[in-house]
Parts: sequence; structure tokens; C-alpha cells
Amino acid sequence: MSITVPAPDPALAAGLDCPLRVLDLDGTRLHDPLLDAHLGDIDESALADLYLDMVRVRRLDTEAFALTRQGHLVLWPPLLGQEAAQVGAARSLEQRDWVFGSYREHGFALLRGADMAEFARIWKAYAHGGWDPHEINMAPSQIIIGAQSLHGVGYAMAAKMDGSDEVALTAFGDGATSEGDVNEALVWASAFQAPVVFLCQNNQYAISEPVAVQSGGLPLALRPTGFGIPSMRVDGNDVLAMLAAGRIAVERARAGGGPTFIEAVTYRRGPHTTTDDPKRYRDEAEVEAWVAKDPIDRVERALERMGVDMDPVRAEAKVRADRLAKEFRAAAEHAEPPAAEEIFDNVYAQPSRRLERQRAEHLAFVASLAEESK
Amino acid sequence: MSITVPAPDPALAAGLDCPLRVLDLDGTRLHDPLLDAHLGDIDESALADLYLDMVRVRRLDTEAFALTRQGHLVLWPPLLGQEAAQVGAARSLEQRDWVFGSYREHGFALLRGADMAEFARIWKAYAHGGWDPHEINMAPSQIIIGAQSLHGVGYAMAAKMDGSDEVALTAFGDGATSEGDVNEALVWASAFQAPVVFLCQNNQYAISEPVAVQSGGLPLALRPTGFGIPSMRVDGNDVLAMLAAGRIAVERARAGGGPTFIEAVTYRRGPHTTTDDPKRYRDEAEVEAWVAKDPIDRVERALERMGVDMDPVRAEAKVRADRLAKEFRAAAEHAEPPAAEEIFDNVYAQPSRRLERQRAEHLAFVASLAEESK
Amino acid sequence: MTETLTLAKAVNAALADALEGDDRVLLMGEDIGQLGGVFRVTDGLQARFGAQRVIDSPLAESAIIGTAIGMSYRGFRVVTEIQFDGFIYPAFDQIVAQVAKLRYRSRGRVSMPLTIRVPYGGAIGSVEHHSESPESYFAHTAGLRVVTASTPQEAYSTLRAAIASDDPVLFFEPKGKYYTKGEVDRSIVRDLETANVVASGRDVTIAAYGPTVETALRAAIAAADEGIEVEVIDLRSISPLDVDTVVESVQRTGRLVVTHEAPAEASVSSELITSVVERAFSSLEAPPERVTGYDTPYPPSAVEHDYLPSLDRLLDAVDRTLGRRNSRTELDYASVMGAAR
Amino acid sequence: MTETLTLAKAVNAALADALEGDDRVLLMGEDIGQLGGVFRVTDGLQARFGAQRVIDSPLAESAIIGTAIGMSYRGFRVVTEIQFDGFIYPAFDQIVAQVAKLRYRSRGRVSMPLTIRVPYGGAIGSVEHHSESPESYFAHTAGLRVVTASTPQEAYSTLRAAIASDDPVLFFEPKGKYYTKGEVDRSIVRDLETANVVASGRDVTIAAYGPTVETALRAAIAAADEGIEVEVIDLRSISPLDVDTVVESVQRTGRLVVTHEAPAEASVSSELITSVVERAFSSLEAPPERVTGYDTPYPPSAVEHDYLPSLDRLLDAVDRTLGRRNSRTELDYASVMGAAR
Ligand SMILES: Cc1ncc(C[n+]2csc(CCOP(=O)(O)OP(=O)(O)O)c2C)c(N)n1
Ligand SMILES: Cc1ncc(C[n+]2csc(CCOP(=O)(O)OP(=O)(O)O)c2C)c(N)n1
Ligand SMILES: [Mg+2]
Ligand SMILES: [Mg+2]
Repeated sequence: MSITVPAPDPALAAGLDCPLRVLDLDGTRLHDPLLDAHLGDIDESALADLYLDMVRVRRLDTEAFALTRQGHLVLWPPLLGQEAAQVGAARSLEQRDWVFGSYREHGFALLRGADMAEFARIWKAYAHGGWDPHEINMAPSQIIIGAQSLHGVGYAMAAKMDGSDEVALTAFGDGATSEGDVNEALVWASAFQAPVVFLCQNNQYAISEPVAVQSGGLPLALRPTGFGIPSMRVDGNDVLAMLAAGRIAVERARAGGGPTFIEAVTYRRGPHTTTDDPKRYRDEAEVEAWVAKDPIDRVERALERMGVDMDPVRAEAKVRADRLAKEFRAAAEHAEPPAAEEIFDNVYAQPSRRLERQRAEHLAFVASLAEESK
Repeated sequence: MSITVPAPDPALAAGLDCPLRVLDLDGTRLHDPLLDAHLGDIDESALADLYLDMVRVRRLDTEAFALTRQGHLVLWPPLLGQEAAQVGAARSLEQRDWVFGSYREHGFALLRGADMAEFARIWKAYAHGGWDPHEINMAPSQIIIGAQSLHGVGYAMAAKMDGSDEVALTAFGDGATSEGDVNEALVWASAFQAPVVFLCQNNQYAISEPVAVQSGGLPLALRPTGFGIPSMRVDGNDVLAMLAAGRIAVERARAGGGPTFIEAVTYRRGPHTTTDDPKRYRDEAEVEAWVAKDPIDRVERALERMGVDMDPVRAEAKVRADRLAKEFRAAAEHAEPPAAEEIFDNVYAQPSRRLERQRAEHLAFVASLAEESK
Repeated sequence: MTETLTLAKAVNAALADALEGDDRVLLMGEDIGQLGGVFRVTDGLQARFGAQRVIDSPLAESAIIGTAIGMSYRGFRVVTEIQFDGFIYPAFDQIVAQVAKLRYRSRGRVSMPLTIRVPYGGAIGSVEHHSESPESYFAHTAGLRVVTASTPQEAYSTLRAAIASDDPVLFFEPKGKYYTKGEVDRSIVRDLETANVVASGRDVTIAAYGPTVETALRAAIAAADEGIEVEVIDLRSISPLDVDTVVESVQRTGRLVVTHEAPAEASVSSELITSVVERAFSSLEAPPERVTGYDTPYPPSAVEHDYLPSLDRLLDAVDRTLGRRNSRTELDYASVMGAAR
Repeated sequence: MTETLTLAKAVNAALADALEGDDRVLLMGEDIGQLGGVFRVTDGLQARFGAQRVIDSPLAESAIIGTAIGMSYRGFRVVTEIQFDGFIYPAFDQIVAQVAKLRYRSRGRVSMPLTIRVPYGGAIGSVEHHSESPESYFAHTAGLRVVTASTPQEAYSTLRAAIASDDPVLFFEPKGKYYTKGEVDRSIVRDLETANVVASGRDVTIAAYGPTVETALRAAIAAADEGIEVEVIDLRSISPLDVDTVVESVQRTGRLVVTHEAPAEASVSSELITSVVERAFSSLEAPPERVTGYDTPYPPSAVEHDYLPSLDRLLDAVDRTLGRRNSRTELDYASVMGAAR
């Protein structure tokens, strides 16, 4: 009757006490035996690339935020502060891998190549989906909390059935860990040893609720260990730590080692969305403390310490970020609204007579209005 | 940013390697420091009482099984082999505590005083519910796998809000651990430190699926540890170990210590229900191996070792089991079927006009049939 | 005494008065405490009644309902909030298989005096899953009462009735009307089954509920200009429906238009029309008409006004029932339905 | 070539042929592998196609559907089994908010060629949650196709069409008819939207589907004895409904009875009657009638035969549409409805 539990490999639940970190706030390169082994190729230029990525992601985010305030978008869930978590994890994947994320995964969308014109349409409420999932291997963004985690596991199971070494990453928030779906996803990933990476961006809040409401104060990275899923708690504002953790997880998945859970300990510095008022539930001081842990500043300092002349890097970053912002703003300002008739499209692959009747009735109604107002 | 994880107290995840046991197969009293501390009062007479309980539970089960085969009940989910798990846990509760169990919790129902005449009616498909929940502090049996776990947690939260030291126990199977609801129940129990006992009877199967399908082979008792819930893996065929584990959990809950999870490692020796054919998915040899671990035999041997003259105990057990069987058989054979009109009762507290119309129409219809056949 | 309140504030007042009046009343939901809800409907209640009675819950709808069931066993009357219409589905099993059935299953021994508040409906310009009208699913579920409100007064009084009821009640709050103001008299007591005739007329009956009542009233005014008298019924209770009141009206008008934002197929309007046809067939002078959301997922909100019932669509339907010229007068279905056959 | 099969075996044959014909077809569900399903519907398939293609899944319905969605992204056509009707609700969110909407949400870029098999219906003498008819919930959900079958042939051909379809399909299997035998010709191809006229008649139309088709046919035979010609339509597709076929029939008969086991309120019969009234009002000579489960939870099966549509209830409804003496002829509602008012 005795079952032997796998010996608790420290790599299987790393960082529970203190999140794994390899870049200190002042840019010092710290050493972590687990992570370092996966960062051998990261020289100045590779780190500068990550810096560029983060700057662009942030610029997209702040531009979109501004566009919302200016009335060009209807809503925006900002990721300000979470750039390292998304960029590090996104860069640990290959393009042939798939991503199943939430509504806040703008960093992933950008880095995987989402068309910005289409992307903007989501947040203008012109379209529910903003890119071709099969083109960038990323599912439409998900608003139902946690639902996508099962899709990611299913995709990973399917990749494994195909004998492919492709991997799925599913991203969700701290709040999502309370939903049945995310927990069922852990059950299935463990039972089928699916090649999936669970990325939990613990940004400390689910709208107004501090993470302790969900977890009673325990680290979220503890959770998967009970399902037999190895887990890492990582400083989510450290892009190198995130990249390394992502690589560990992705390599394990590719090699047939099954799922891994990464808790990225980070912070949502903005409101939940542009309609939220975070002053109702948190102090400015708390936000300030996290500004000091800014993920981009930290890399700048690291690059400086490495002797990189930051001026051209910053200049390059600015050029590219400006270009992106311009592209996105143009998209947001000039997007073509959908034709009302699109309401009736893509409900079924094979159109139904019922809906075609409704389409005809609607068009006739619209025509009659036009008639009247003549 | 550092969060300290509670030091892994061995009592908080006990028995993972080898289920906790204090009665060996041959009746030898083994010693376990954790459990022994909660068994001080168990003398021969107390153990004999547990024996009596188990014999009665088994007799109820086998009688019901036979009644089903004879066509007096429509279905029966047997608990044969799980008597110790249920009796031990049930006897760790006070009557003022509440139980939220599944369809297989006949042992709990009996020991909490369910009216056998009403109980039989469930399995004749005469009624969905078989006892007064408020009379025996036990919710109606639950068929939707895992749903009751949330009810148990909610009840426990409410007891805590009332400042009462009452406790809720929720019982479910190994298969249930895969359902979102059970995992959400763990989240909530942990977040609210609800005074709830999770009793998972791992009887090795969810219908035809061996438990490894759910867990990938890991002990189910590992699961709650990831939610920060202390857990014990117990030999579920050892009534004393189950009693002690139940007491530990109940005392912790009463004292404000929050939830505990108990995995009772046991075996369902019969079919899933009377309509199941276990030969399709398991060997007779496997069943035989578990017959050797019979929970009742073990206590008989222990009592003998303690020098108890078993003849009068067995005789008493037989008398009481026979009486119960007779009572249950009479109930099953002579139960009054429901009146068809009851279909319309108890849908709402405040009857609705719509349904009263339907009732009237139905009665008129029945009357018209009677008319015709005159 | 009356006061002028928005519908959101009327809900807040009903919750406050219920909490004040019965210490077994509890509120539970996501972000309802400290934040006061994403619409501020529960604003100030946690501060006033404490975090034990206004509970910020973890993010899990099945658990919100499931634990509220457990609390009901202990005699609490729990008012749960589902943050938006589109987020109720994870709780579906607990609602339809548990909440709805526990009285039946226990032969009357277990009461589920649970209230499930759900902001619903569209026209708020939001993103996916934030504008749905899922009430028909619950109308199809025996054992639940499903109600809504069209004004601050109705919101106040109906919610009080819902919380006081020993039946489980889904209370659908028309979120697009949260900021509509109206007079509220807290002493007005309402039941959970009676429709209100909110405008009288003898030509056509429009049955509406929640957010479409206002549109129906506007249609009545517009129709009056053309000499058509529209009777408007605010159904209030979506399930069970007050068919009697509608039948009585149709017996006078002979014409019926039913409107809601939810899709038409197998919906509340299908039910109401069928029920009226069953009971007032001979009174009907024209086929009843539906003006509802189309049978598609809720569209991007940029085009939601084409999807939702509008004043013009209602008037067009009124014209249809009266045999007046309307948008379908010359519609040749056969010629336009190439794609589907 | 035809063979005689039970409905259960016809389903098995359709699954086997689909697995054989397309290696992207997969089966997933609880107990479907080694056990062959609790009804033995998938008997032998795991042995034949392997545990990778006939997957015994963990016990979690939301995950069954949710992971199948993920597999669909990779081009698999997953046929999932929900063990019984009453166990589909935990998967409700994944079905209505994900499966149903992914094509719409992605503007046609994501296909969900998923089939969800659900044994449904009563009259099997079972315990709670094992005899329900939840199809109306899904009929109300845009983006899903909902179909059923009344014979082994229909089961075979419709399930093949469901699996081949790029739309997500709920395939409701009338479990009470699993052991009914019939001839099956595997070469017969069926679509997912057309109703079958299974008996012709000119006096009354009965529209039925799944388990009630047989009862309707028996009613037609019994009515014929009294000189009444009943036309029976097997709807096959529950959503979208083939209203055209029913309207065409009602234009001839002027009378309609709709029957299903599901409760009446906001159901498929409400929809069909409303749709027919909208399109064939002037042809109707009597109000359409419903013969359905009552608006209560499914009762204990000891009394299920009083709850379910029966031959006699159908004949009584036929009599009502014809204005013949029937059970309600002398029913005085006012006098019997004390309790509700
Ligand atoms: C099933 C469901 N319930 C509720 C909501 C409303 N809601 C939107 S975001 C959110 C909080 C999510 O928190 P978290 O998972 O931490 O992600 P974050 O927004 O912080 O990135 C809630 C409750 C939803 N979208 N889906
Ligand atoms: C939500 C739900 N899904 C499926 C079923 C069908 N079903 C009934 S019992 C059972 C297996 C349960 O296994 P377990 O939890 O181990 O309990 P046991 O029967 O072994 O006591 C299943 C799948 C159900 N009752 N409810
Ligand atoms: Mg968060
Ligand atoms: Mg089991």
C-alpha cells in the first residue's frame, strides 16, 4: 500500500521562501545555481534586446492607456510593472509554441507578432478577437478568468499526442488560481504529464482584492506542488530570472518532463483597467515601493554595470517604441468600425437558415430606416 | 517581498509515504505518536462499540445490495470494505456537527440516526432525499461529484461566523479530487480557515478508473498541502487510525485551527453500483488482496488479543445487525410509493400559479384516464 | 417618505436595509467590500456592517454559490453577487443542480433563501462577456425565481422581496440603468410574481422587463403620436411569468410584442408568446412579435445598438402587429437566403 | 448494405467509423475506455484504437471540454462524452462561453469541430440527475448545434455528420432507447438541420425529437383508429430548428402538438411554437399544444411516468387541438388554484 513520494528536489519548489532573482534592484548580477545554468548565452547584446522588448511593451501599454483616456479605446487593462514577467517568459518560447493568455497579455501579443491594427480593434470594442491565432500561435485573449488554462493543457496534450516537442504556455493572474478551471488544469497537466508551462503573474491584486484573499497569505507557487507539479517562485520584475525560469520550464516540457508552474511575483502599478480606481483599495506608498523595483530600470543599471554605453541603446529603444506607439495610435484612431451586418457572421461554419432570416430581417429594417429618414 | 512558508510540521502532511496505521492486519496494536495521543480513551468496550458499528454498517450494506438484486431497490452503491473509514470518521464527530457526503455515505447516515424507512426510499427511487437534514445534521446525499464539498466549507464558515465551535465534515471519493468544486473548496477553506474536515475516501476507483487516472500516481493527501491545508494519509481500513485522524482534524477545527484533509486509503470491494460490472476493469486477485485487509476482521483480532471473549460480542453484533437488516428490509419492501401529485410539491416555498395550473391539468388528466377506463 | 435615488443606489439601500433588519443576512462576492463593487453598488456596506457580513470572496463563482448553500443550511440568508452576467456560467451547476433543487430533493426540509444578484444587459459599450442577458437559462430551471427591475423603486422593493423570500431568487440588475434616477419609497412592498401595467392602451400590448421597459414606454409615446395606443407591461418576474396579466391585456388589445435583450431562441419571449397563445389564441388578431437580441453571441459593442432592441425596432414590430407598412412588408425571404441553402 | 443494430451499437459504429476514417478524431470522457462507458456505448473502441485515441479522462467535466478546446486548436476533432445529462453543468462555462463563441470571437479563424455526446432523457428508472433533458439550455446558446436521434439509423448518420461538422455539436443520445433495434445503412448521409416527416397525415402535426418520436408514432397509430390523421415530424435538429418543415406541415394540418421530455418553460417547444405562430399564424385552427415534462425538477423515477410525455397525454393534446372532448374540457382553473393565490 506504500507509495513513494518523489524526493523533494529543491528545483521542484524553488523560491518559496524568497523569490528567485538574478538581477538585483541596483542591477547587480546575483548568482543562482538553478537559473544561471540557463543564462549562459545572455551577453550584453542579448540583455539589451530584452531591454528593447520591455521598453516597447511599456510604450505600447502607456500609449494604449493614453488613447483610452482620450476616448479612442473603450477600455484598457494596463500591464505597467509586469513587463519583465511577460517579456522574460515570452522570450523563453519558440514561435512554434503556443500561448493561451488573459486580457492583460499585451506583452506576449506584441512579441509574438500580433498585428497592431487588429489588436487595437479589441479595445475599441470593434472586435472580440484581435489577431489570427494560427498566425502567431496565440489564442484570442481570454476574459473569463482561468478558462484558458484548460485550453493550454489541452493544446499541450495534443502536441504530445502528435509526438511534437512543441510546448504550450498558459498565463493567468493570482486571482485566477482560485477558479476551478485552473485547478482542473493542474490535475490534468499532472495526470497526462502535459508539456505545458503555467505562468501565474501574481501582480498582488485581483481587481481590488489583495492576493491574500485568494491564498490566505501562502505563496501561490506552493499550490502546484500538491498536484505534483514542479514550481518556481520568481522575482517577476527580473527579466533574466523570468527568462531562465521560462527556459527551465520549456526545456522540461520539450524533453517530456511534463508541466511546470511559475509564479512571477510582480505588481500591477496601474489600475485594474481604465475604469478602475485603485485609490479605493491601496496606498500610493505601496505603489511607490514597487516603482523602486522597476523591471526596466533594473536592466538599464545592469547594462551600465556591464559597461554598455546606454545612450545608443536608449536612443534605439526610443525610436522603436515611438514607431510602435505611432503605429498603434494610428490603428486606434483610424480603425474601420465593423459593419453592423458582421453581427451575423461567423456564428456557424455552415450558416443556419434561422440566422440568415434574421440577417435578412435586420437588413430590411435598416433599409426601412434609411427610407424613412430620406 | 519574502514570505515565510510554515515549517513543514510532520503532523501537517503525515503518512504520505506509508498510510498511518495503529491496528495491524493481525490485530496487533501498533504505535503512532501522532494518533496514539488521541486514542487514550479507547478501551476494550469502546473498541467493541466500533466493532458493533462496523458490523451494523456492513449488514445494512449487504442487505441493501441483496434487496437490489431481488428487485426491491432500483440501485445501490455498496460501501463494502469502507466500513472503517466511515465509522472511524463518523465517530470522531459530535451529533451537533454536520456531515456533507456523497451517495456512498450509508455508514454516516446510519450512525447519525437516519430513519431507515426514509432512507430506503431514496434507493427505491421513491424520493430524492431520505432523511431530515436538520434532524440528523447531515445534508441530503449528493450525486453530483464534489458539489457537497463547497456546502461543507460554507457551513463551516457560517459556524465560525456564529462563534460556534461546531464543525463540518465533507466526504467524497478519490475521483472527486479532480473536480473544480473540490479544489475551490480547498481554496476557500484555506482562505477562511474554515472549521471543516475533508474526508477523501480513496477506494482506488472512480467507477472503472483507477485512482492513478486522477492523480498520476501521487498520493491524494499531497494535494491539500499545496493549499496550505494540513493533511493525513491514513489506512482507511483501520478504524482506530480513522477515529484518531478524525479527532485530530475535528479538534483542530473546533480550536480555530482551520481545515484538515484526511485521505482514507481503502478499497471498494463491490461494484461501483449494482449496475456495474467490475470484472471489466479489475482482477479478482486485487479484490482478494483487500479482503485480507478487512476492517472488521482486524478489529475482531485486536479484541481477541486484548483478551475479550468475542462470543458474546459477536452474538450482540448479530442481534443488532439482524434487527437493522429486518427493519431496513421491511422498509424497502413495504415503503409507500409517492403519490404522483408530489411531483408538484416543494418546488417553491411560495407556490407559483404556473405550477398550480400544471398540477390542476395533471390531476384532470389523471381523472380523465380513470373515467375512460371505467 | 420618498427619496430620489439612482437604480444603483436603490439596490444599495435595499441591501443596507436588509442587512440592518436581519442579522442573518450576509453579502458575498468579488470586490464587493473594500471597493464597493465594480459599479459601487455595495459602496459603504462593508464599512458599515463589517467584513464578516460583507465578504470579499476569492475569485470562484462556483464556490460563491456553493458556500452560500452551506451557509443557508445554517440559516443565513446570503445575498451573493456575480460581478457580470457573463461570469455566472462557472456557477451554473451549483445554481441549477443544487440551489434550484434542494427544497425539492429534501421534500421541503431544506430552504435556500439565497439571492443571487447579477448585473446584466448591454448598451454600456463594454468588452466581451460584460453585456449578456443569461436570464432565459434560469427561467428554464424549475425551482428558481428570476426577477428584474426597471426603476429604482422596483429595484428597491423587488430586491427586498427577493431577500425576504424563502425561495432562491436570481435578481437581474439592468446595469445600463444603474444611473437612472427615480423616486423611491422604502415602504412599498412588492411580491415576486406580479407584473405591472405601466402604460394603458387598447391597440397593442408590449411586454418588457428590465432595461427594455423604458424603450417600450418610449414606443408607447411615439405610437401615441400616430394615434396608436400601446399598453406596456413591465413583467418584473421573468420566471414564473405573470401570464394572467398579459393574457388579460391581450384579450383587450389582440396584439402582443415581447421584447428583451437576450437572444430569441428558446427564451423568455418564446415562453411568454407560447403561454399567451395557449390561453388567448382566439383573442389574437395578429401573430405576436418578438424584438430581442439576435441569435448570435453578443457582438462587439461598437455594433451593439444594431443588436439590441431599439425604439425603432419596437415601433416596426407594433406596425407589424397592426398590419401597417413595416420593414418586412416587401421582404422576400426566399431571395435573400442563398447562403443557408 | 444494412445491418440490425441497437441505437447504442449504432453510436458505437459511428464512433468506430469516424476513428477509422480520420486519425484526427479522438474520444475523451470518463470511463469510456477500459469499461466501454457506463452504457457500453464505446465498448471495444479503446482496445481497437488505443488509449491515446480513446482517452479515459479524470473526473472533471469542465476540463473534458476545456482540454478538448485546446486540442481543437491543434486540429483534432474531439468527441467528448458527458456521462449523463445531469453532469453537464460543471462544463457549462466552457461550452457556452468558449466552445460556442470561439468562431465568432476569432472572426472565423478558430474552428471548434467538437462533438459533445450526452446520453439524456428519462424513463430508465434511475436515481436523481440521471434522467434529465438539458437541451433547451444549449438551444438558447448561439454558436452551438444541438441534435438528437430517434432511431439507430439516425443515430449513426447524425453522429457521423456531427463529427464531420466544423461547428461544435451537442449530440443528445436518448438513453432510454439505447437498446431499441433498427436497420442501419452506414452509407446514408444526413445533415444537421433538416427534420424528417416520419408519418404523414392531414389533421394534426406532432413535432417530436429523440425519445418522444416513438410515442408520437404510437399516437398517430392510435389516432388513426379514431379516424384522425396525425403527421409526425422528427425534428432531429433541436437548434437550429427546421421551422420550414413544421410550418409546411401546419399549413396543411392547421394544428400542432410539440412534445419533449424537458420542462416546458423557456424551452425548445416554446421556441418551436412561437416560431410557427410567427410564420403560420393564419393557418392555425387551434392553439398549439405542448406535451412536455412539467416545470419541476425531474421527479423520483417511481413517478416519472406521470411526469413524462405519454401516449395518453399526446392523444389528449391531439383532442384539444381538434376541439374534441379532453381532460381539460371541464377544468375550472379558478376553483383549483387556491394555493397559488
Ligand atoms: C469568471 C470570471 N469572474 C469574474 C471576472 C471579473 N474579473 C475580471 S478581472 C478580475 C480579476 C482577475 O485577477 P487576476 O487573476 O489576479 O488577474 P489580473 O487582472 O490581476 O491580471 C475579475 C474578478 C471575470 N472576468 N471572469
Ligand atoms: C459531476 C459528475 N460527473 C460524473 C458523475 C458520474 N459518476 C458517478 S460516481 C462516479 C465516480 C466517482 O468516483 P469517486 O469520487 O472515487 O467516488 P466513489 O464512487 O468511488 O465513492 C462518476 C464518474 C457524477 N455523478 N457527477
Ligand atoms: Mg492579479
Ligand atoms: Mg472512488
